[in-house]
Amino acid sequence: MAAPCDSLIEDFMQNDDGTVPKKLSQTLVNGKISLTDIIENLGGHMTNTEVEVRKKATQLIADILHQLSHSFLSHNQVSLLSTYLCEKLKDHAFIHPPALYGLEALSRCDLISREIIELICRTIFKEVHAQSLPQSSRRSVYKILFQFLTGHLKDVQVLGTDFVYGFIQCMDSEQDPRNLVIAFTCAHIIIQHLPLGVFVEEIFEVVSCYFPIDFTPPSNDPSGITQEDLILGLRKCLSASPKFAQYCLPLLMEKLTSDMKSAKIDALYTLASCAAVYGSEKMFELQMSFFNCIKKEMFLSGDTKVEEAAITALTALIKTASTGLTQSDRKKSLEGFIEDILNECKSHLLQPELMLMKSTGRLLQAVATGSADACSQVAMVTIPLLIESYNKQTQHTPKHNVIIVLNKISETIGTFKFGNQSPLQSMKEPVLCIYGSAIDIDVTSIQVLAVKGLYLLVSLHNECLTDVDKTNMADKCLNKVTASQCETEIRSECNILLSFLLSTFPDLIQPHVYPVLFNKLHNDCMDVDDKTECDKTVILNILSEITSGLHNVKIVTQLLYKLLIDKEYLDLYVCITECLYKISTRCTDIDSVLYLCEGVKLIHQIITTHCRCPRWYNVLTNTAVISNISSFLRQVAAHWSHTVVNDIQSLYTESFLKTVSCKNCECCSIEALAQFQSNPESFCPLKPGCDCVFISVLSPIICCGPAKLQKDIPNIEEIQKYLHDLIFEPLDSVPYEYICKCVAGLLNKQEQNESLDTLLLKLLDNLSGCLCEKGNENSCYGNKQCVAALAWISKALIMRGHKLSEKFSDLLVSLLCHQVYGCLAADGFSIILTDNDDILNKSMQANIRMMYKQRFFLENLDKIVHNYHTADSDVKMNYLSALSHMLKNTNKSVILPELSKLYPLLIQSLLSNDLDLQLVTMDTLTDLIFNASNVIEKQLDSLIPQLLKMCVYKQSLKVRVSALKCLTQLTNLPLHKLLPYRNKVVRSLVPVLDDRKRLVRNEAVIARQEWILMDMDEDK
Amino acid sequence: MGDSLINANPIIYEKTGERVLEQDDFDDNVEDKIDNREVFDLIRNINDPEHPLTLEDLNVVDCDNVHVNDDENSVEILFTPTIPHCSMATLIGLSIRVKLLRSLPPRFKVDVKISPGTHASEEAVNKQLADKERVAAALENSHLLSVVNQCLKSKRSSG
Amino acid sequence: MGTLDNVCTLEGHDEQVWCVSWNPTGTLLASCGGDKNIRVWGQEGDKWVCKSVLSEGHQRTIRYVSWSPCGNYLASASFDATVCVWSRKEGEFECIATLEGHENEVKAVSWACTGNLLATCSRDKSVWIWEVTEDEDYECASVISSHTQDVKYCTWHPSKEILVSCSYDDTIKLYKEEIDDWTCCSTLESHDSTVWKVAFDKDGERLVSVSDDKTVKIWQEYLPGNKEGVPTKGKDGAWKCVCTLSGFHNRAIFDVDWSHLSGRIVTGCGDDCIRVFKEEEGSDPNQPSFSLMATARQAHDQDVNSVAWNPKVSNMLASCSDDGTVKLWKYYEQEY
Amino acid sequence: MDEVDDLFHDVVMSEEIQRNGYEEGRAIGRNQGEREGKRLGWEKGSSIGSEVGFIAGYAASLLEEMKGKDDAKPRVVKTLEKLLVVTSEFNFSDPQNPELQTKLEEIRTKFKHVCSLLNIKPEASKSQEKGISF
Repeated sequence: MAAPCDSLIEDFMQNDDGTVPKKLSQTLVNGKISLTDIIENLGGHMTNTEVEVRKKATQLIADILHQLSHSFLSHNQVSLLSTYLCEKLKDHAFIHPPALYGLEALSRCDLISREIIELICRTIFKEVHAQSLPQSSRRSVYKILFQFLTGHLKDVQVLGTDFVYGFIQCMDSEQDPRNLVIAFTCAHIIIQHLPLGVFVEEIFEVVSCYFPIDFTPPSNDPSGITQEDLILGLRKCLSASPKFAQYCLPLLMEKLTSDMKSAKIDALYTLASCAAVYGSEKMFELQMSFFNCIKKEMFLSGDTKVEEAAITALTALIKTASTGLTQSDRKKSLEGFIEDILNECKSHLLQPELMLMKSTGRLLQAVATGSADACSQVAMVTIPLLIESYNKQTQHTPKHNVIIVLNKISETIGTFKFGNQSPLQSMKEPVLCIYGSAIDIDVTSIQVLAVKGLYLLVSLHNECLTDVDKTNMADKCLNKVTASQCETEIRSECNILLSFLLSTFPDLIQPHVYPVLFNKLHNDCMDVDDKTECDKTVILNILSEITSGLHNVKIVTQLLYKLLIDKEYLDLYVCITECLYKISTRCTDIDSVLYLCEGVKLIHQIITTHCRCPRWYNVLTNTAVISNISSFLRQVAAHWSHTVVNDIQSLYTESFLKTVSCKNCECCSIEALAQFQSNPESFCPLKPGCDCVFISVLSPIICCGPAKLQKDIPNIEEIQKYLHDLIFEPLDSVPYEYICKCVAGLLNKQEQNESLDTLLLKLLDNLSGCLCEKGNENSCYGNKQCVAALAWISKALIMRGHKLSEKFSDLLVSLLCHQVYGCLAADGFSIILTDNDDILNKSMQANIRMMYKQRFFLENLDKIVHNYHTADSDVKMNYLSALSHMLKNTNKSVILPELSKLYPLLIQSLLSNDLDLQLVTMDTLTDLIFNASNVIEKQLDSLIPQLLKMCVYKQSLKVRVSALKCLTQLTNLPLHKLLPYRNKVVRSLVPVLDDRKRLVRNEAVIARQEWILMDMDEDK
Repeated sequence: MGDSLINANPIIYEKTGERVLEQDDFDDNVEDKIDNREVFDLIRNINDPEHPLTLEDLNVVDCDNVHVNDDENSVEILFTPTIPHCSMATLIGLSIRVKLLRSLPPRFKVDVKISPGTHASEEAVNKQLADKERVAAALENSHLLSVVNQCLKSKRSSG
Repeated sequence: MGTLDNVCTLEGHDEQVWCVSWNPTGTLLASCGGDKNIRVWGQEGDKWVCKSVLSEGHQRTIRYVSWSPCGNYLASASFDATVCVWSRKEGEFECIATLEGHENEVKAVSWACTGNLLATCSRDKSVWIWEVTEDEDYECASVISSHTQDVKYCTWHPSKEILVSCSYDDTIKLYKEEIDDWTCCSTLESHDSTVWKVAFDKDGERLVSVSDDKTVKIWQEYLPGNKEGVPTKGKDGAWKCVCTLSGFHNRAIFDVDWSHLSGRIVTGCGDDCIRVFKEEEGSDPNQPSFSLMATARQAHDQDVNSVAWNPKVSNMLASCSDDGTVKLWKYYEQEY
Repeated sequence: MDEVDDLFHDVVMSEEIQRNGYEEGRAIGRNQGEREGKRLGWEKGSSIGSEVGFIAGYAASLLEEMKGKDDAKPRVVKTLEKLLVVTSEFNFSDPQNPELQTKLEEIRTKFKHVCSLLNIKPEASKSQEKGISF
């Protein structure tokens, strides 16, 4: 048995064959040999006088151990090997690396005993001089310790301060980020769970010396360690124990006053996390001085990042200050603190016209966010001040600023639960009347703020407002929104408030709102000449905005249904249907859907009865109306349930298949009817005309429901068959698209089985039949449309990842080289890849496979690129535009790897004289520059001149603009790549500054500025 | 920085909204003349040398004090230092000049002046800003240039 | 009336061109500017071409170049606070000396008629006079700070060792050597703003000056005991402004040159125009009147920074501009 | 009748009060101004003093050296002597003297001249490039 083993070992020792450890470990695992065999066979080498040999032997053991699972070794084996390797640590330092590597493997074993752990730790601390080891071995050390700290904390704790001291020795002056990440985690655990004894300061020193961390990872660095990782690791350590407070806080204070932006930010966030741990006593002394630094940053830095950090820190300070145990020390630490802060701020609040007002607002919000106590204290003091300075002010801007701050405060109050002593209680009157008066100042921004403020007030937990207050609000808003010259911004704010009131206090508010609005809808005597009154479309719009919640929906929909069948309101049809649709988007619960189903039935009735009446017909065929109706139907269909579905569906399918004869309508004269160019007797779908209306309402009904209900749709087979035939009939483009969508919608959800496959194959045959026949190329008007059908069907299948989908898409790709169909096929790609909001999407419960777009892109890219190169010049365009559609709709991360092969085509597209193509290409380039700089860098020689050419491209300002945008993007590339082109670009842009179009000039200015300033030293 | 501020708490003013785009702006066949507003938009977001604010926030520049005549290739800017002894006046003026130097077609003759009666050493500043030789030399002084560039670097439009 | 015809446009400078200067024989034209290069242009056949480019030597804009009377040396003044002296041996230029001492931008350099004195002036408000020692070494003979501001330009009297300078302080000053030191012997005040340039007429009895105040002024020297009875002090003459041409220029006037052959005055102006003036026949020398003979509108696309009459071809003229070009012009006067 | 009197009396009084207030303010302002002025003057004066002092000393010692050597450039010696003359003429005792500024300028100029002749960079030209003047 031993034979293979020792020969293998020799292999390793003599002509170090890397596969040996694996082989040996396998033989070990399947029990052919035992560990002892190996050790014996190695024995000679282990005791060899040559250090080199001993090292190798140890290496072999280590490698083998790393091959084994952590449950393989027995308790004894672990102990034996550990002791052995520990011995090796006493041997020549040369042997340390393999020995440690071995121990690293052992440290992972399940059956490792306390004694062994202790032994390993002590030996390492005693024998190993970490600083003199190579990075990988230092890493092993940390790994071992980490293993013990996480897996066997109890056993480590026994070692007490010895372990702490040992660790400090190891970690001291570690430089490699890869190691630091582990070291920090160890340190964190140690600080939290081991007795630091006399070593508090030492261990603090050993970690804090890295603060603040400034590390930029080398490009293409495999370890993938970021500055962020290190910062967070370190921060954890510094904030691990209150014991650090006395050392850490001064350090932070010092960094806060430094000029390095990154240092400041880091210090602020660290302060935040430390405060939480250190507790109020520890923070008490310094909190005011910290506040002063923070204040300075917020008032003067003007840098959003720094300000965010400052806010976080401040809030944390307050939070901590609020955690004092007893009432008395809370008073001491918190109230005093806030008092001082408020004193600092008062003067600013009383001068709202000055710069510091807004910053002060942000600062106070940060304070108030700290805790409920803080919040109420701040509110108590500031709100009266704000009220005072609001009433003092006559100018708009200061008033505006006051309200901003006021809103911030109330917003913060809203985040706490105050029971019934809300800080606003006592002051609600004056506050309300500030908002009340502000609403009537005719400056949009102020009004908007005021309404927002009111919203904040009512939305507070147990807000202390009386019913009168609320109804007054409602009335005020209503007056605003119904006023004809109301700013849209204000109107939408008011609507939000109204809809909140309506849904929260329906019984109280309804009587104040709906009757008013309904009246305005009904009274006929409203007209253009009356300026104060807004017209009915606006009213409907408001209704659609504010109506939600079962109760309200019921009332409003009932009214709307009335309006729908009342021919007096035909001129409002667009708005009515839109209103209906908008409301439906807020109804998902069964009951409200039930109300809406009424509407669905109603619409069917209207269409079938009236689509032969000239007046109604004009309305019903209005594209806006159609799309509103079908959107409405979709909404309902998407949420309806078994109980209602079938009979409604059958209503539609029936009348779609069967020839319905419609009643004579009573609304217009016989003459009018006679003049109406269509056969009034029978209603037969899909002859051009109202039938296009019908298909467009049919598809929501049958395509948008849950997939599982799909097969139960009455007459579904017939319908499908009918539609499939229609695909090959020459129809107007509009109904044809509806049909394609409908077909696609069905195929996408149809359950998978042979019948589906056969159905598809048949479709494929027919399509390729009518598309691939040579010869009569201009005779095939109908066939042209089939390309679209093909695209839609492919889409349906690709989405669900159907196995036959590729056949269809291949057919599409093959058409790209076709003289006539080529460009249509290219458009097909955009059909496949652009999302539709009326079909085949999530909310219509379509059958969508993850990342189908990416898959489609990858599956077809090579074909397209390849065919492009072989295709005749006159059809090359088609490939480019197909490509452009793919690029437009595919997520960049997928494109990047392919970029190198794409690039030539991209440049070709830039050179082409197809506008859209050039535009798409430049957009793509623009974000590629961001994501794939390394590829772009190599291409600057061809890219930059071309872009510069397009900056002066007479025909279209769009091209000029996006070319300039592209140039601007380029400045994100590494400086040294750009400098060679800089002068050329900066100079070539001078004439563009005088472009005849302003939009172009603006972009030119930006681009030129970026290229001039690009070597400006950014402060990191 | 904050400690050495000459005027730590200046008045801030409402920003004028973004220019509203009209149909013509997108029409290739219509020529858009360079007008007051366009030039104002070039300089409004220049940063004040000592506050995290733009010249517009501080009302140092405003649209009514920008006079452009596209046909006669002339641009005149009057700016108003925050305080009559503002030691930054020359620097602000220089920043405006440089910004326009880089952003306007060279055919324009640009005059940047302090609005009459708003600064102690108005004439001296104006004379220096009008001296193109001095300006040219200033732009070759790396220290001064970086200070100016700091002012021209586009920052968040404060609010 | 006269006309100015643009005979050719010389392109090559990458940035604005600040100065053009003819060599004494009028065969070579030197130009310099923002691109830190000096270009020397000459005629090949009937075409003007760039003979050589002097690119080493200065770190910043070169503001002014000037040929020595013998035509073998070229001096260049730069914003980098230094002056370089280039010697020309069979068409090749070589920098043989760098004069340091000014604290900042040097604005101009000029050789005295004898060729062994050199004057420089700078924003540091001082004018320096350098002496050329026999071993081609340059030694500072005097530093004069009598201007209170940026000194824009200095030049020598055509035949005497008298120096004139003009400044941002709105004044013109003349200097000469008295008891072995150089001192300011008269100060000419009349302009309302920066005086950009002055030029002597051919025998040095008159000066023409141009200014940021958009005017051209003619100055006349009156020697002691002059018959007009203009008061003088000591043995120095008194300079008096005898004519002011205003209303002709729309922006600052940056350069002026007084032809020593034809007596015509040419100006280069910030309004992109070049203008030629002529003293009217038989106008009273104590109140001469000058008439505008020709205006080249849009002579350049941007400010005209410098104009120079060719010293040998009486109607030839060179100009340069912020637009980066150098142009050659022919000036014709037709009788009528 | 007295009422009227009182009335006038009040007016008079109010004027008086105003005047007193004005005087007081003025007095305070004055001696504050004086203190500041003194301080400023003292600083300026001392810095000028030390500058001139330095230059004078420098020139004197150089001159001694030169006198020793026989290859000394005559021009250098001459300029140094001139420099010494102007420094000696500089009137420290009378700060009101309008000549002072021009004298100072002259000294500095001559000093530059010397530096140039001896190829020394006068430390004046060091501080260039900093600051925002142009």
